[in-house]
Formats: sequence, structure tokens, C-alpha cells
Amino acid sequence: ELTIGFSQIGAESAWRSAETESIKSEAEKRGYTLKFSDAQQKQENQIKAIRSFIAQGVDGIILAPVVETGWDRVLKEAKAADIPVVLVDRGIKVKDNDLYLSKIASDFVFEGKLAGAWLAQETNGYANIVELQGGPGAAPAIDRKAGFGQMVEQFPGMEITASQTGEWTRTKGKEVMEAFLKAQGEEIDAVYAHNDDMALGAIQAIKEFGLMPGKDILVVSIDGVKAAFQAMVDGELNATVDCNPLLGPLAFDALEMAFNGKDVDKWIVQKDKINVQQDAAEMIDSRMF
Amino acid sequence: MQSRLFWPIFVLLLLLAFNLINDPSFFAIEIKQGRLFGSVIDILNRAAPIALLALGMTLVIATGGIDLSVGAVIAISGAVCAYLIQNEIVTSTPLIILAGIGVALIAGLWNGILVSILGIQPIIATLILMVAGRGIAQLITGGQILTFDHVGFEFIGGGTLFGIPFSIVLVVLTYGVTFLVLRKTALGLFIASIGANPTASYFAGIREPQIKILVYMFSGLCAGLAGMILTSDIQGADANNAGLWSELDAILAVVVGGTALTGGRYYIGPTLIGVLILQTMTTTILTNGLPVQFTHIVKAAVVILVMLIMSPQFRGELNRLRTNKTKEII
Amino acid sequence: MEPKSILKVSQLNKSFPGVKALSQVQLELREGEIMALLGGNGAGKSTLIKCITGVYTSDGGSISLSGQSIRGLSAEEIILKGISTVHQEVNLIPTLSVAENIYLGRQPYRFGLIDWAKMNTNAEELLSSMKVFIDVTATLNDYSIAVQQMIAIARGVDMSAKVLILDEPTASLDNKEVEQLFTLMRELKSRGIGIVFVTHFLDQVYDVCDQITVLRNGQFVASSSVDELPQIELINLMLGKQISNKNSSGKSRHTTDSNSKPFLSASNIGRKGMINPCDVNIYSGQTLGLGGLLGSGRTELAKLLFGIVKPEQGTIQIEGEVKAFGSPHDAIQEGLAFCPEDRKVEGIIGELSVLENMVLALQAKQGWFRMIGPKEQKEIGKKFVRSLNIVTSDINKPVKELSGGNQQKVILARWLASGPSLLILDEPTRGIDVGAKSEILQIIDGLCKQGMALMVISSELDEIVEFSDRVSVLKDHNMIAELTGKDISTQKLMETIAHEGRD
Amino acid sequence: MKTRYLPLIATIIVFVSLYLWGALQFDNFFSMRVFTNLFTDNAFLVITAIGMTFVILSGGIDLSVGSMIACVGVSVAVLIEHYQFHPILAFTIVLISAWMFGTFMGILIERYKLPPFIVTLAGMFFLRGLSFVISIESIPITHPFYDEIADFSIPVIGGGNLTASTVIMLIVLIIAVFLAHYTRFGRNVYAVGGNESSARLLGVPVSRTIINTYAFNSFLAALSGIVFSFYTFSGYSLAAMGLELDAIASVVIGGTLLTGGVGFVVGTVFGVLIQGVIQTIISFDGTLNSWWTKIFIGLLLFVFIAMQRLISSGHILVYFKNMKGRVIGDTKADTTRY
Ligand SMILES: Nc1ncnc2c1ncn2[C@@H]1O[C@H](COP(=O)(O)OP(=O)(O)OP(=O)(O)O)[C@@H](O)[C@H]1O
Ligand SMILES: Nc1ncnc2c1ncn2[C@@H]1O[C@H](COP(=O)(O)OP(=O)(O)OP(=O)(O)O)[C@@H](O)[C@H]1O
Ligand SMILES: [Mg+2]
Ligand SMILES: [Mg+2]
Repeated sequence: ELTIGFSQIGAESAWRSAETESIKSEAEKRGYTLKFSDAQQKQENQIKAIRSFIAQGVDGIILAPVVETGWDRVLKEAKAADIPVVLVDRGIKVKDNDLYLSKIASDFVFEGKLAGAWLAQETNGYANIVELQGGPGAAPAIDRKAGFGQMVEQFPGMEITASQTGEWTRTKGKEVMEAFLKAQGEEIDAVYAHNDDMALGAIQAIKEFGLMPGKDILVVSIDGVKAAFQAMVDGELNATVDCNPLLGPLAFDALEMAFNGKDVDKWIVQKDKINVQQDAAEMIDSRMF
Repeated sequence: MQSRLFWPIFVLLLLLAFNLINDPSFFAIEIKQGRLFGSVIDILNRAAPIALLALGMTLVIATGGIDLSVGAVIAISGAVCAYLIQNEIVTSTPLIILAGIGVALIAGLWNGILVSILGIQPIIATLILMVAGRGIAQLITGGQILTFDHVGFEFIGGGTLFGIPFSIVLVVLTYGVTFLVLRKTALGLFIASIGANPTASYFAGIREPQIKILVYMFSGLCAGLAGMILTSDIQGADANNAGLWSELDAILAVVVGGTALTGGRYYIGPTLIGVLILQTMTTTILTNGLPVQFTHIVKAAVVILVMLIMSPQFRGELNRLRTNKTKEII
Repeated sequence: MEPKSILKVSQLNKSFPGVKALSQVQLELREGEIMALLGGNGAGKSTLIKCITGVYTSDGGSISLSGQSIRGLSAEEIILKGISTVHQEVNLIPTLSVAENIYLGRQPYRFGLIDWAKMNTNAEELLSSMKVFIDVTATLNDYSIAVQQMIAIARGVDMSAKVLILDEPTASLDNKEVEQLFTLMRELKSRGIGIVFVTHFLDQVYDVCDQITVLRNGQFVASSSVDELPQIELINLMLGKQISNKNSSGKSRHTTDSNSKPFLSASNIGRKGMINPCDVNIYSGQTLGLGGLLGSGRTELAKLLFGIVKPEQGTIQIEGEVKAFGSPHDAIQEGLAFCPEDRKVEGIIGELSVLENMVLALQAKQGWFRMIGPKEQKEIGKKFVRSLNIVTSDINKPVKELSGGNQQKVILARWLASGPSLLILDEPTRGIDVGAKSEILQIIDGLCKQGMALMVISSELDEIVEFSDRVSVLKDHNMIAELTGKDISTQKLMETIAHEGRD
Repeated sequence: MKTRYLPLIATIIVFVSLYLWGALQFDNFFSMRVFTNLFTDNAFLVITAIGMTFVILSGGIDLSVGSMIACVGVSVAVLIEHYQFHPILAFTIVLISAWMFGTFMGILIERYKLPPFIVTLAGMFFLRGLSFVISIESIPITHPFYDEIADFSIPVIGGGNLTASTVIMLIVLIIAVFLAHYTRFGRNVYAVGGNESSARLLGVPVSRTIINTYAFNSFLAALSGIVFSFYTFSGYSLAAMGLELDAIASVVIGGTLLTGGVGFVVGTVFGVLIQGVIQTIISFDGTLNSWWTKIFIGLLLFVFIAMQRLISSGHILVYFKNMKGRVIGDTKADTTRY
């Protein structure tokens, strides 16, 4: 029986809990022993976990890296011990790309672009947009901002009038949106949130302000969790970009290919698409998370 | 007493004045949908959870302790309420609230026992629950954000009483009752006494363990209330993020209000002002569209400036500089 | 040739908010001279000393050392100039070892590192030259306030280069230690060092001092040589009034008849390392004195009775019923009160107001729920401020701003206010001036007459003799004798302590 | 044996028994490799916790160390990668800046009597913000000097090795022990923490001591940041979030009193190691999900602190415990008050 080590960032969101669940259940389904380690958002804990996986002699490692840099050394140790490493949900920057087997992840920049493109189409390229950013410094936040920004730049009529961090949470999302509404009021045409939770918070703030989210102010976000679909069914959220956390099957496929000596793609890209209100009702039941 | 409140209020007014210059409609309050509406109301509303935390924290700090677990207790009480509602275990609002308060009190009791009976240093004793508490909350929610619809419970964070958001009413009530209890019983005296000199208080016959347990339970209670406001406000319990790092904000508010972390004398009114200063600052930063990268730096600068203005030593030096200058001119 | 003046203070002023602590004070100290600085509680002695030593900055006037102005220098710089001070409240570091406390800031170095061995032996030698034999590597906190006092003196003496200032060093020392200190002072004097000495024991003034400076209400009253100022006149100068000299002329001692029941009766009570098993009986309306030398275990015995420390063996009965005190709170409920010797650590709650400090024990006795009303509080405050003659500008100011003697009175008031059936006093008159002392003794005596039981621990044998109906003598943690009736005299007490219990 | 060594000894006993328990539970746990990894993985925490020990001994606290580590990491990475500074030069620059930053915080605390908690909390916000401003994205460090450092290792019998980080940590530890116990500065720190106003009366240069303590701590935090960058080969503005609490916890678990004046540098090292072992045990176990991980860490922390209290005080319930320490004969009470 083979043992796989999985170093997860934490459990800061429902999205991540779904990812963890997916990998755990896949391991069970395929008959692997899974060593799970929660890093409580700290890279140093992930490095420690990988070291201890190596010391325990696992057969493969799945890593959801908290940050892109700083993995060279510990991955060298893994390589020296002949343990394949699969990255899930984000990439890393290493000098030697052979240090890991494969990366299974979405393209965050692309997600931002999708959201931007949809909004441009919906508003005919004219909109005052407020942006709710993810936690400052987090890779998805940086990329989703960048991707969205690239799109918006191409439309002179579109402008991001305010951009603040909502720290990925509903509470903060609501508070920041309240402040935006106080400052700009009805001049706001659209909200772009880096994740669904903040969008849901913003929706509440808009309602309390006396406007109709989804109509007076368009709301677009990323992740595609079930609650977001519910909000679309209710007509309060306009669109959400998929970012699928159920990476377990792909990750184990990659590991098994490596065990069998087959070549694996360096980046197994998750195909993300944007979901809009019209389709929400029929899709909602198929959402797993 | 007067001078205690003077500088914090001065600083608060300064911040408000800045906002007024920036946005002349800052103090405008209108009635929308039977509810008071305006920036000032928003600030009060947003400040409510921290105001509650800071109240409990003030008393804990007065006894010479500290409570790092309040953020986790917020998560636990919110999770318990949301769990009960979502699974339709309990449907009556008072019972849900009682459950939320109950777990918060148990959490406080645990802290109190660790500190006063086992004699563990408060920062570590409450660190234990700070770490484990969030795990317990996640255990309850299963790592999900538990959302719910419950008209009664949503009133806590979203309802209004005579047009005033209920959370503000709750804060006023809690502060009022606490103030009365501290005034009309000897509890206030005992708390300050324990914090100022535990040995002498013990010799004078004050039962330190009981008082300390009571105070930590009160802090738990406040955190529980705050947790219910936050949960009810977003109609969902987010075990991982609810109240994250809010213990630091609460402590900050207490100290800005002039209560020393070494224990002893404490000031409830100034603590409330401290909370308002912090929330006004946060809201100001948000409304003025400061780039995300700079928010931390601005916050740091404002905090230090505020504290410097309140420091008698600093004002003394400024005065001396000024008088020297005028002398030179003459 | 007239000896050179070294320390000269003139026209010194110092105000605290609401109090003018010093106005136009002057003082002149010459080489090889011992100057007594005298005055009632709150006269400004400690404040003057703190102004000289740079702890406070004075508002005006001049202070000079050997002709050089030292006003405005920091405490640290003044020490380097050669003035060393032993402050009224022991100001050492409770968490450091005894040796370190003595050598803090001037530790001996060897190869660039602190030479601990040398420091410890030096400290041991220094202390044993003062007849104090303790483990210098133990933490200061481990020793009683009296021992700490001796350690502070040792440091001060060892550091004094030009001037040594002693603020009530003898307050909790007994005769032996006081003699020891005087020997040291005379030796320093012969080396040409000037000494300022504050005390409330006027006999001591006439023992060692050459000059006297008297303060009253923050003002300079007189300066004179000892020979020219008889004691009665001195007291008048200090207090600004005559005091009636009705001393221990005739306290009638109660004798216990064998069938009356004691209020408190402890049998075979003891705890290893603190006090060996012994019996204590205290009767209502009577006073039990505890005699013994420093470290004989008197304070420990009191702490056992009061529930601060749990006895390992023996029982305590209150009016015939067996009680076990888990904490002072339990003891207070039974009508006990204990005025501790360590004022700073165990007594005052510095940040709280004078009034709050006074009502604390009574309030604790009543429980937190039944609060003593503001009116009642004020009455208690007024009553004791008057009867104990507490000098304070405002009853609501923090008690730490009071002078040492007045703080002591506040703690005494705290326990008297609690209306005890048994009052245990450990060094009750520590730092209290001559005027107030006799008044306090009278109040306590009055309470005894009303049926209160009293236990007194004091390093002043006179005080014990004057108070007590019976005296138990402790030595080396054993109870060695009980004196009653005519046996109670200073003479007999000293003999007992010196000779008995050598087995 | 003195009462004041009891907490330290208790900490060591707890650490050893914890380690042995882990060894009994898991294969491969009792190996030199796991043991030396404990040092490699925690070197940066040990270094900054040592600085924190001094601050806490002086009666203060410093919440800015985590942000300092992040800020140093980002600064070093930018200096080396974007401005082509030699690492040594970059290190010198950040260490000096950190010293100045600590001095500044010390001045605010000592001269203007601002509470340390607030000043250093502001320091924490400021440094985190500064890291964001310098670079919000993580920057890999590719300078060959870092490779040399990575390759440096002293093999230890049994398959472990001492890395550069471990060696730096050991040097810091030795210096700190001497500083704390064999210099006037160190003793002044204890004195100030024991009782600040008495220390002033005894002629201790209180201001200088406090300011230097904060400066020294910031310096060590910066050094810790450098060691952290050896660990991750990068600078990242979100690194070491909440690390200040780990450091404070280590200090306190190591037997130092938060009220100041009592404690040992060596105790802190064991405080860090105890937390390190708890983590190692959890990752060896590998079955706990995210929330049980948190609960388990909390529980273990509780068990070990309770054990430590038990050993160092001689009895469990302080409630029934008596009074502050009096050393007479052979009975010894706890030196802490209640
Ligand atoms: N820090 C302070 N703040 C305010 N008032 C003070 C302070 N220190 C002393 N005082 C006041 O100054 C006056 C003189 O006090 P001081 O301590 O000098 O008296 P003292 O002569 O030493 O008396 P004692 O014999 O009781 O020690 C008192 O009225 C006291 O209340
Ligand atoms: N002169 C001394 N030499 C050695 N040890 C001493 C000396 N004085 C006190 N000690 C130690 O300190 C301990 C505490 O003594 P403490 O002074 O509290 O006893 P005491 O009888 O209450 O004396 P007092 O109340 O007069 O100060 C003693 O048990 C003893 O071990
Ligand atoms: Mg005095
Ligand atoms: Mg005694």
C-alpha cells in the first residue's frame, strides 16, 4: 500500500475545505494512505511538513503551496529521496522545473480577464467599477486584479473608481462595500469581487443601502461556490467565474502516471468558464461545494 | 475623570473633523426604510462588536490579565447559533441566543479556571483557546460557511429599534448595565484592587479566584454577543474568519482609552472612545480610497500620533519647545 | 578647624499637584557629621531626600555637593557623584539575588564577564560584617522586609563615597541590628563621610547624631546641634505643639483565669520551615505580645493564624469551634484582622485612593454585592483621618502619594474599620511619628477595653511590654517561653531571648 | 537547587518526555534526522524568541517581530535581485536599519511612556505595510551566495546535519546567554523588569537599557528574517504572519514571567522546541483534519503547560497554594505570586 503526503494551506474558506475533501476522498477511493498536514497559512509549516513526509518515507507528495517562491531547497530534498511532488491550485517559481512533477491549477489571470470581459460586454464598455480585493499579497488576489485590470484598460469608458481589500471574507466585503457606497453612492455601476464570499457581503451592503444588487449595481465574482449560485438564482449576483477546487482526481492521475513511469504535463490547466444568471437555476444542483 | 476623557475625545473629534472637511455630508443622517442612515451610524454599527469585546477586555486587563481568545469565542458562538438554526434543532430566538451566550460563558469559565486556579499566565492560558477555539468552531461548521435564514436571530445584527440599529442598542445596554454594576457593587473596586496589587488584595480578604473567573466569563459573554452580531449581520457563520485578529483591535482600543496593561485602574468610557477612534480611522481609510498597500502604514502612523498626543511627556516637550521659541523671538 | 561643608541645600521648593511638599527648605551637612532629619509624618523628609538624590526635580532653590551644583542631575548621575541613599520603602529588585542587589550596576568583572563567584563572596563578607548571615544567592523576595532593609543598608554603606542618606532605616529593625547599624555609621563618620539620618525614634537621635534639622509641614523649622536641643523641645519643634506625656504609667495587666475561654485557640499549629508546632491562645479584651528577634518566626506564625499560609498540622479554634482557613477571606469572616509588616507589597494598593484603601477589608468582609454606600464610606474616611491624624490633602487621591507613615496609618485604619474581634498587628507603628504613635496606642487600647482581642508583633520591646497582657517568646521558629504579669519587662524579655531554648 | 530554576527544569523535562512519547508512537521519529530538522526548521524562531526573551525580561513586549521578518525578507530580496547588492551588504543594511527601528520604538516607549504593546503593534502594522509597498509579490532569491549557504552543513552521526541556520542560531544563543547572565547590560535588563522604579533609584541606566533592549530585539528579529530567507530562498510580504505570538508563547513556556525580571534564555529555546515537537508529532500522525489540528495543538499546549506548572510549583492547585516564596530550610514555595 502506498502512502501520499498532502500539505494543505489551511481551511480558511469553504473552497479550500472542498479541495481538501476532494483529495481525501480520492485517496480513499484509490486505496492510498493519506498523510494530511494543515499548515495554518504558514509556508514554514509546509516546509516542515514536507520534510517530515520525506523522513517518514512517503511515496508521493501533493502540495498546495501558500506562496510561489521558496520551495527549491525542500523540493530538492524530495527529489533526492525520489518522491514525486504534485502541485495543486497554484504554481511555484523554482529554478529547476524538474523539482516538481506537475501543476494542476487554474489560471488566476485568466479568471480575472473572464470577469472583466463579461463586464465589458454587459455594460458596453461603460462602467464605474469598485473592486473588492483578496488579502493583500496573496497570489490569487494579485493575479485576479491584474487580469481584470488588463481587460478594463482596453475600454476607455470603464474605470475602477475604488479598490480595497475585503480580506476574502463576507464581513469585510460588506464593510468595505458600505464605505464605497457612502463615498460614491449611485455612481457605482458594478462590483468586481475576487471571491464569492466578498461578493455576497457586498450584495447585503447594497441591499441595505436601498439599491438592488444585480440590477442597479452589477456584481461579478470568482470561485462559483454553491451560495453564489443561489444568489444568482435570486437575481442578486450577475456572474461568477468557475474556479474548481475538486482537484483530487487529476492529482492522483498525475501521481499514478509517474508511478507507472509515464510522462506528465507540467501544467494541467483547469478549464475555467464564467457562469451567468440565466444558467444558474439548472446548474445549482450539480454544484458540489 | 474629565482629563481622562479629554484627550481621547479630542483625537476623535480631530478624526471626525478631517472627515467633515473631506465630505461635508459626513454627519448627515437620514431616515431610509424606517432606519437611521448615514456615515456616523455606520461607524457606530461597525464598531459594535469591537466595542463589546473591548468592554470585557477592559475588565480582564484591569485584573492584570489579557484575553486573546475573544476572536475564537466569536467564531464558536456564531457557529453554535448558525448550527442550531440551520439544522432546525432550536427555532426560538431566545433559546438560540441563550445557547450562544452559554458556550461563550463556558469558554470564559475555562479561561478563568486556567488563569486563577491553575495559575497559568493569562496570555498563554487564553492563547490555548485562541488556537483550539477556532478549531472547535470549524468542527461545528464542518469547514463551511453556515448560512441561514431566521428572522428573529437576524434582528441582533440587522434589526432596528426606534430606527436605531439593534447592535448599537445592545452596546449601549451592555455598557450601561456594566457601568451600573461596577458603580453600585464593590466589584469595580475589587477588580482594580486585584490588578493593582494582588498580594495586598489577597491579604485584605478579596477572593481573587472568584473575581477573576467572573471577569473572564464576562469577557467571554461579551465576545459571545459580538459573535452573534457578526453572524447575524452576514447571515452566516464563518468559523475561520469571524473575529480573526479582533483581540488585537480590542486590546488596542482599551489601551488607547488609557487603561494600562499592567492592571489596576480602568476606564470604561474612554475605552468606548478608543473603539470609536479606531473604527473612524478604518472607515476613513476605506472611504478615501487609499491603495491597499498603504493602509497598514497609515494605521500605524495614526495610532502612534494619537498616543503621542495623549502622552503627557510628549506634550510637555512640545510646550517646552514652544516656550523656548517664543522666548527667542522676544 | 571647622569641618568642610559637603552637602548644602538652600531655598528648596517642591510642589505636587495640590500639595506644597517643600517650601524654602535648607540643610547643611559637613564632613564626618551625622545629621538627623526629623519631622512628623508628611513633613517632607522623604521628599527632600528624593529632591537631593535626583528622583524628583525640585521647583527651585539650590543643591550643591562640595560646592558644585547638582540640582537637575539624574538619579544615576547623583549616585556617581558619591551620594548613596537607602530609601524609606525598600527599593531593591525583588526578583534578583541578594548579592546582585548589593552589586547591581557595579558588578566585579573578570575577563570581560561578570565574576559571580567574587560577587557572591564579597556580598557574603559584607553582610556578615553586619552580622547578617544569609544565603546571598537566594532571591531577595525570599527574605522578610527587615532582612531586605539590612541588605539595602549594606548596599548603601558599601557605596557611600561622600554622603550617605538613610531614610528610616531602623523602622523594622530590632535593637541588635540597630546597634550594628550605628557602629557602621560611626565608622563611616570617622572616614569623613557625611550622613543624613531620618528616624522617628528620638532616643536613636541622641545616640548617634551630631546635628538636627527639623521640618514641619514642608517648611524648615530649625537646625541645631544635638547638645543644644533637649528632647521635649525637639518634639515641640517637630509637632508645633505640646504633647501630653502620659506614658505607660499604669496599664493594668489582665490575668487570665483558668476557666475563661480564649477567643482564638490554636493547638500544635505548625508548618515545616516556618514555625514548629506550638500553642497560641488569645483572649478577648486582652493582648498577646510576640517577642523575638528578626527571623524568629513571628510573622510566619501570624500568617498561619490568618489563613495566608496553610498549617501542615494542628487546629485553630475560634470561640471553641474548629475552623480551617483556606484564605484570609475565611479568617476575616471569623472576625480576624491582620495588619502586615511589608507595607509596600502586602499592605497598600498604591493606585487606589486613600478612602478605597481604608474600606477595602470591610468591603471584602461584606462581599462584593453589598456595597458600602458613599456616605458611609465618607464617614469612615473622616473618622480615621481625624483619629489617626492622617495627613492628606484629599481623601480621594492615590494612597501611593502619601508619605510612608501616613500610608501605614491608612492600613491600620483599613483593619480597624473592619471591626475585628481579633486584630493581629505586625510592626504596627513602623514609620509613625512620635505624636501619632501615642494616639494610636490609645485607640487600640480603647478597642481592647471594648472586648477586642489583640496580638502584637513588634521589634520595639518597649511597645510589646506596654501593650501586652501576656508575651510569647519565639526563637528560631520555636515558641520557647510565655511571660505573664510582672515578668513582662524589657529586661526579662531580653534575657529570655538570649538564654532560653538552647538545646 | 534554587526555586528559580524550577520552571526551566520543568520545561526541559516536559520537552524530553514529549520527544520520547513521540518516539514511542511513530517509526522514524527517534532519528538524528528528525532531531536536527527540529533545529533547522525552528532556527529563525529561536533567534527571534531569544530577542523576545530580553524584551519580556525587561517587562515589555514586542509584537513587531513577525512583520520584521517579512520586511527583512522582502528588502533583502529586492536589494539582491533588483539592485544587485551583494548579500553581505544587503544584510548589513537591513541589520543596521532594524537596530535603528528598534531604537525608535524604544524611544517612544521609554521617553514618551507609550505602552509597549501599542508601539510595537503599530510597528507590526508599519513593517507589514512597508513590505507590501516594497513588493507585494514574492521574490525568489537566486544569488549564488545563497546556494553556498544552502550547501553548508556539518554532518552529525546518525544522518542528521547542522545547517548554516542552526550554526547561526547556536552562536546567537551562546552570545545571548553570556549577555544575559555575564554582563551589566543583561543584569540591568533583569533589574528593570523586576522593578523599574527601584532600578531607577538604584542607579540603573533605565532609559538606555530599555531602548537598547528593543534595538537588540529588532536586530535579532532582522537576523531571524535573514535566516528565514535562507530557509525559503525568497522574500514574501505575507511571511511569518502571527509569528510574534509563537515567539511570545515560546518565551513564556520556557519559564519566563511576562511581568518581567524572571526567566532564562535557555528556557526559551526549549519553549520553541516544545512547539516544534508538537508540530512534528501532528505531521507524523497525518490523520488530523484542519480543525482537529488546531484543537490538538491547543490541547497539547494545555497539557504541557499544566504539566510544567505542576512540576515547577510542586502542586497543582494554586488556589490552595499559599503564598509567595519564603526559603527556609528545605520547603520551597513558588516564587511567583499566586
Ligand atoms: N508622589 C507624590 N505625589 C503627590 N504628593 C506627594 C508625593 N510624595 C509625597 N507627597 C506629599 O508630600 C508630603 C511630604 O511627604 P514625605 O513623604 O516627604 O513625608 P515624610 O516627611 O517622609 O513623612 P514620613 O515620616 O511619614 O515618611 C506629603 O503631604 C505627601 O502627601
Ligand atoms: N538575621 C538573619 N539572619 C539569617 N536569616 C534571617 C535573618 N533574619 C531573617 N532571616 C530569615 O528570614 C526568615 C523570615 O523571617 P521574618 O523576619 O519574617 O521572621 P519574624 O520572626 O517575623 O521577624 P520580624 O517580624 O521581626 O521581621 C527567617 O525565617 C529566617 O530564615
Ligand atoms: Mg518618609
Ligand atoms: Mg516579621
